[in-house]
Amino acid sequence: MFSLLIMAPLLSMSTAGAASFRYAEDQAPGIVNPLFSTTMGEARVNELLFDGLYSDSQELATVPDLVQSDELSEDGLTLTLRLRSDVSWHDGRPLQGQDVAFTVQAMKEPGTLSTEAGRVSFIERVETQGDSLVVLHFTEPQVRPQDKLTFKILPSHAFSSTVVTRSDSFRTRPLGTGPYKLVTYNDDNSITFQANSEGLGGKARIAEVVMREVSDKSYQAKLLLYESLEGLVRVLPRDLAVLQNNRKIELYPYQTNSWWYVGFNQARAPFDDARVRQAMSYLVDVDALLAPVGTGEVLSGPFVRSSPFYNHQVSPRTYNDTRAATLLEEAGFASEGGMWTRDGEPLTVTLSAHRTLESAQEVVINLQSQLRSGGVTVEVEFLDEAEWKARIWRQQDYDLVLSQWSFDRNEDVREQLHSDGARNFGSYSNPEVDALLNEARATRDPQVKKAALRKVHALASQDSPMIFLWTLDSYSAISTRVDDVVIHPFYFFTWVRQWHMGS
Amino acid sequence: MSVHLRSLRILAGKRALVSQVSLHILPGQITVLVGASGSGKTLTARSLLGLVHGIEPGIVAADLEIQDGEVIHRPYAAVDRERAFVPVRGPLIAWLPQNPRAALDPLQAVGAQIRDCLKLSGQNTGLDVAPEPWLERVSLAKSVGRLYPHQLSGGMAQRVGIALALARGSRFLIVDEPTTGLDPSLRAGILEELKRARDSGVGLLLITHDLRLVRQLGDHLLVMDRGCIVEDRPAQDLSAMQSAQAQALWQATLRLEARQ
Amino acid sequence: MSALRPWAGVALLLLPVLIWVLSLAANYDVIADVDVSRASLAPSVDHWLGCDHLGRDVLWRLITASESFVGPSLFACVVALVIGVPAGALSGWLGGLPASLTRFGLTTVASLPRFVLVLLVCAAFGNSVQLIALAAGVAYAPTLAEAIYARIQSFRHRGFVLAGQAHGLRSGRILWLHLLWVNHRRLILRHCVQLFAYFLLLETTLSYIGGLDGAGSFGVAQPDPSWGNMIAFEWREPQANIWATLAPGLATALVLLGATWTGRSLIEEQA
Amino acid sequence: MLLLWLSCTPTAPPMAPSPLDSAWMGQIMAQPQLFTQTVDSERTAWVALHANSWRGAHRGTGTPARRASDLHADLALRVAGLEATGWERTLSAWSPLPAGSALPFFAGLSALEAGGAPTKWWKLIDTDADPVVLQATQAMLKQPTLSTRLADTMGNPLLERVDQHLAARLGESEEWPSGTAWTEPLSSGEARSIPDPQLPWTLSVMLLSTDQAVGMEALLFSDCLSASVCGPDAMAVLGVDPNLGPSDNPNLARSIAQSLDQVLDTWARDQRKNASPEALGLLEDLQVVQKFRGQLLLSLADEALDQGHPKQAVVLVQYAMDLNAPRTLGPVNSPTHFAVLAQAHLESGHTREALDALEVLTRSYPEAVGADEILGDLAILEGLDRQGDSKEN
Repeated sequence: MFSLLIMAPLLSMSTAGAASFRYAEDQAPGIVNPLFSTTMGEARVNELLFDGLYSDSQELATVPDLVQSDELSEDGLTLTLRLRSDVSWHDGRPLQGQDVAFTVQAMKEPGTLSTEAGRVSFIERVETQGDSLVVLHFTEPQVRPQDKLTFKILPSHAFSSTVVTRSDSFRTRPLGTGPYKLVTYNDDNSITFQANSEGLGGKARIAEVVMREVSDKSYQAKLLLYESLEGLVRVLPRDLAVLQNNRKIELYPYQTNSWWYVGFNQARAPFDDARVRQAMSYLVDVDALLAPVGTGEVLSGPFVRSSPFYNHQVSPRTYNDTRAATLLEEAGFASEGGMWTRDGEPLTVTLSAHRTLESAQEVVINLQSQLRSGGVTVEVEFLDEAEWKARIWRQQDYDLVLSQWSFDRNEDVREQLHSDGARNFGSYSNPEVDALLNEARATRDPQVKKAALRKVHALASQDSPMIFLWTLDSYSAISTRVDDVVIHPFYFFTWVRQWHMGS
Repeated sequence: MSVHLRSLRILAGKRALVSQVSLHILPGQITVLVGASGSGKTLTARSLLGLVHGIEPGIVAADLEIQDGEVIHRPYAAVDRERAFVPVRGPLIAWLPQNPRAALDPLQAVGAQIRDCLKLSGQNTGLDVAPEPWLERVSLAKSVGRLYPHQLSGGMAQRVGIALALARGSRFLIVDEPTTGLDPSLRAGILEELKRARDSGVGLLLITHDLRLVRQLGDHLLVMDRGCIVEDRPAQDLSAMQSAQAQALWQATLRLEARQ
Repeated sequence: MSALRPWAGVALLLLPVLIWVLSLAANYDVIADVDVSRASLAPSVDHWLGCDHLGRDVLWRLITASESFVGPSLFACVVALVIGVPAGALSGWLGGLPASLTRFGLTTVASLPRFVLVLLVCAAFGNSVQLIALAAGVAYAPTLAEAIYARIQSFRHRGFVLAGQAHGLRSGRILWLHLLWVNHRRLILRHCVQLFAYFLLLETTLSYIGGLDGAGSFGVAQPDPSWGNMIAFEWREPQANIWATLAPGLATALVLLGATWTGRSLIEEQA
Repeated sequence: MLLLWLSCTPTAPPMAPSPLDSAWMGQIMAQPQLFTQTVDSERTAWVALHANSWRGAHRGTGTPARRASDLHADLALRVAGLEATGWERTLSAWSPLPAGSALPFFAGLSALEAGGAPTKWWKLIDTDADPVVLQATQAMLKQPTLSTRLADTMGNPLLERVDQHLAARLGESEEWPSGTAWTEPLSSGEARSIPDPQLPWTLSVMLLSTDQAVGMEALLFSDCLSASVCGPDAMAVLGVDPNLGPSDNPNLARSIAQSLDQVLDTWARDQRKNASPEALGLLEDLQVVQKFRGQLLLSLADEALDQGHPKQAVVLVQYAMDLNAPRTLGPVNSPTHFAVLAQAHLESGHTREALDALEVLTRSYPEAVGADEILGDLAILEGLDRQGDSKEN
């Protein structure tokens, strides 16, 4: 009854134009600015709006996108790029070399605090010659620098300085060269995009893309079934059976390199003590946490099981209350009436979870229950997007987080685990891990890299900067009205230009 | 102790409902206030208690004086009237309205209401708050205490009203039309109760339009007509009344009697 | 049947209160009861209503959920009484300017839909059951006050009031004891029953809506049980134990029915 | 559409019997006791075969064990193929190859097993490599064939290992090859561990049986309508055109899969109306339709791979899978599904996704570990110059 009431306005949107591709996100991106994207939802919108110098072909090879031709110097220290001359920004201004220079500089700029700064650290400086010639100077010799130049290019004329803030007005009026341009932010938090007729390779075949915010994932599947949507980015495990049996809907595997975790804020007592973190992970029965969420695989470290870096010699922690008790006692805790205390203070922690994280409620309740039985009191708070970014990312004001990381096929955990990683908001720091991560990045021997990262896996499992939970198989669901759909395994919309609406 | 009301004037707008009325109630005596309907007698009686609602500010001036012992002299004034009457209502003057049943709380048993009055009077604190003796004093069965007002007959209600006043321990009692609607035997019974009250030293102001009552138990007679006292005399020898209005009333009463 | 109805109503109304007492006395831990090996169990001897999809005992949660509305709704009643009764009684008794002012104030509150008022309070001051109860009490007070005002005003000049005054009863005593307690306690009780039912429905609705988004933004948030969030938590589960969804709904319906019957019987005897 | 409508109206003439009625499914629906008779003798093995748990099944005896053994042999061959591709691509992309490593030796062996030329790899062996590797390489260069046993192993562990494989394949030894990995020290102090590329090949030879089964025993749970009509042929008989077209068009694959679904749905609906309760129990418990459908689509995916249409193959395998247990081997998701999926992904350039499929196999089939490792190396190599991206949610 209530559900119908809530759905009524959502259903009414089914009358929108037939030629538009409407897809659902759990939460509309608050910021559309590639310098600051931290979520998959933002990455997907970036893909619609912006282009990189290079991008992936459907065979996942690096192919030129904004670049006409390139030439790597013999010493591997400079790459000369000639930009395509037929590309213009959504406002009609032509793409110029200074846009590339600006983008790199803005990402590198310490004042910008870009979450993507690591992506350009190998570029020493950018030189422009004329309108379309760009010379990139590298800090060290590169073999295939093109592979690293897939970040999105921003228009220099839309910014006043290379120091860009998160609140820059660009976030609501983004300007790109991508296949779609942002037309309106609608009242219902949806965003309408229109095909960019000046885009690379001509106008995209679907005239309009609409991103709709549907925070309740249960309704996402229903809206797709009622043809009020054309696509779901990620389907809940419990909806898979229904969608797989529906002939009007196709399922596409999507984004498999992702894992859930409970992260500790190691800058804060008591989680600065590895023994407390380990003890907590011994108090958690991950299988029991996973059971109500769906089918997935329990992990022992920061890689998914199919990753070459996954260390199969390390087994996932299993519930062991005696081990936990020993560790907590070593860390100075004592059990009083079944609850752990230190210096008279009970061990009470707050667990923060993102409001839209699917099935988070089940996990949180379950975790709260398990830790209560283990003698730890957990209070729970659900944060919305803005609070999350402020509290977790910027202020690092939290005890525990429940969240999920998604990786592209490189599964580079450096940003998460290196002591200077941009996504290391738990303040994890282990010099040995830092060294191994550096080695893994530097080496050109895959087996050395594999060995180094497998060791990182073992160390991370030992240090427990987070309780590694599981990976879930995820699928996108797209209406059969949309043809020639090919989904990029990470960025989703990379090949959206070729998608089209069938008859 | 006696009650003296002097120069009462009640206005509704510019019209005087009562003008220049003075009266006295003396202990152990029955003062009968007689008048046709609308002559202002009920209003006069209620003004003794400060219960003139709905037409205020209507009282222009009056002196209420209760003599003997605690002398209360209260010039009427619009301000603070309610509080001024607190010592008057109940301990000094009780009032039995015209329809005695309406004067009882419809949702409270009779006994409880008598008990309330007993508590109020302060004379029966502690254990002795049983309503039964008071019911018996007005010739009612003890069981009447358990009844609710709507279960009472008119006569019973009237007796309960008297019992309440007695229980309240008031020195003076204003009784408004006690016999209206009662058959002759009941009427006699009520009059008997009133006499007994008088005999116990209570001063009564009896309001009626029936001059026969004056003959039966009046000590002093006042006749009102159109807001004025037209006759003020002892209750003996009613045929000697001065005013034409009183005479007319008297003749009417005699005719009524003759017919009966 | 119609003779039994008032008693059945009272029994149904007292049931949650009894359950509440039971729940306060019992030592059920709502947080630690999760056991996924019991997920979605059907009713059995050990679990009379089975278990929800996290393996928590439905009956115990149903019982414990009484804590989320019985106490708060009684609190809401107290709030409504404390505000509504004096406001209605005094303005009815005094009339004139004080009555106009009080009634203006109350009408202003009453002009906002109650549900909206509660949501506004939640949005402004945070989401706790006590606060919702306070808001519900405040929101309900005008209704109660208006009802009392009308009655007091009509009783104000009845004979027994005058007689009482003539007997020297203080105004306060006539007003509070004779007018309110003796003559209108049923009316007040009926409004309390109505408010009790209203609050149950409000809390259930809010907790249901809060439960839907998984984050408990409104009403009682998991893991604390409420009949509303129990329904929201279970109904999307394809494999859910049907009782976990039905039982809280039925419980709500029964208590509301009890409130209706009780309320109606109070009206009938009033007349 | 009109036809469909007619078939639904009660006045329509009874439909012609579906070819499925005479196939193994139709037979067990018509005579459920036939199924019982067939599986009673070898119940455990049949159950294992049904659950696609071949390793368990082929330890038994009788037809189901032999069929499981054949399926396992086929799987091993597919894994061997993947591994060969992995070796070829990995070592081609690996530049510079680590000095002194035995990697080229194994790359050569892998190429030789796959019928390719090993010499280009063996020539890469440095003179400063481990003497054992050097000796083995030189010996193999002299006799670059795996059809006969080695003339002399010279006590060289690598040669002994090769000879052991050959002995097992030729039936001259009952001993199964151990399949242990070759290790050599890494610069970082860890050990480089090189899986034995010959293991899956040997397994495929050893496991292959000469199945003599006929009738129901041979066909039960297979993708065949009859002994001669299997896979894409069966689809054609059922009225679904299995023609994959000239280009690698995934949409065409989808529409083929959907028309197959229509045929099978219609049949299943008829069964539910007419079959005996016992037969219906079999239909549901054995997941007959899903299993047959999965097998047919899988054989078409194989066909697509043969035609060089890996995207179509990916679509077809995904249609064939039971997504409710996407990473579990079960009655619908057979090991072959994952092997074909891995190959299809690999051929469409999605090495990382191929690893997803392979990882499922490695849990139950250790001979896939080699392929998993070498393709893992390939995936790493492909990403060496890339920068990883990660996001929340």
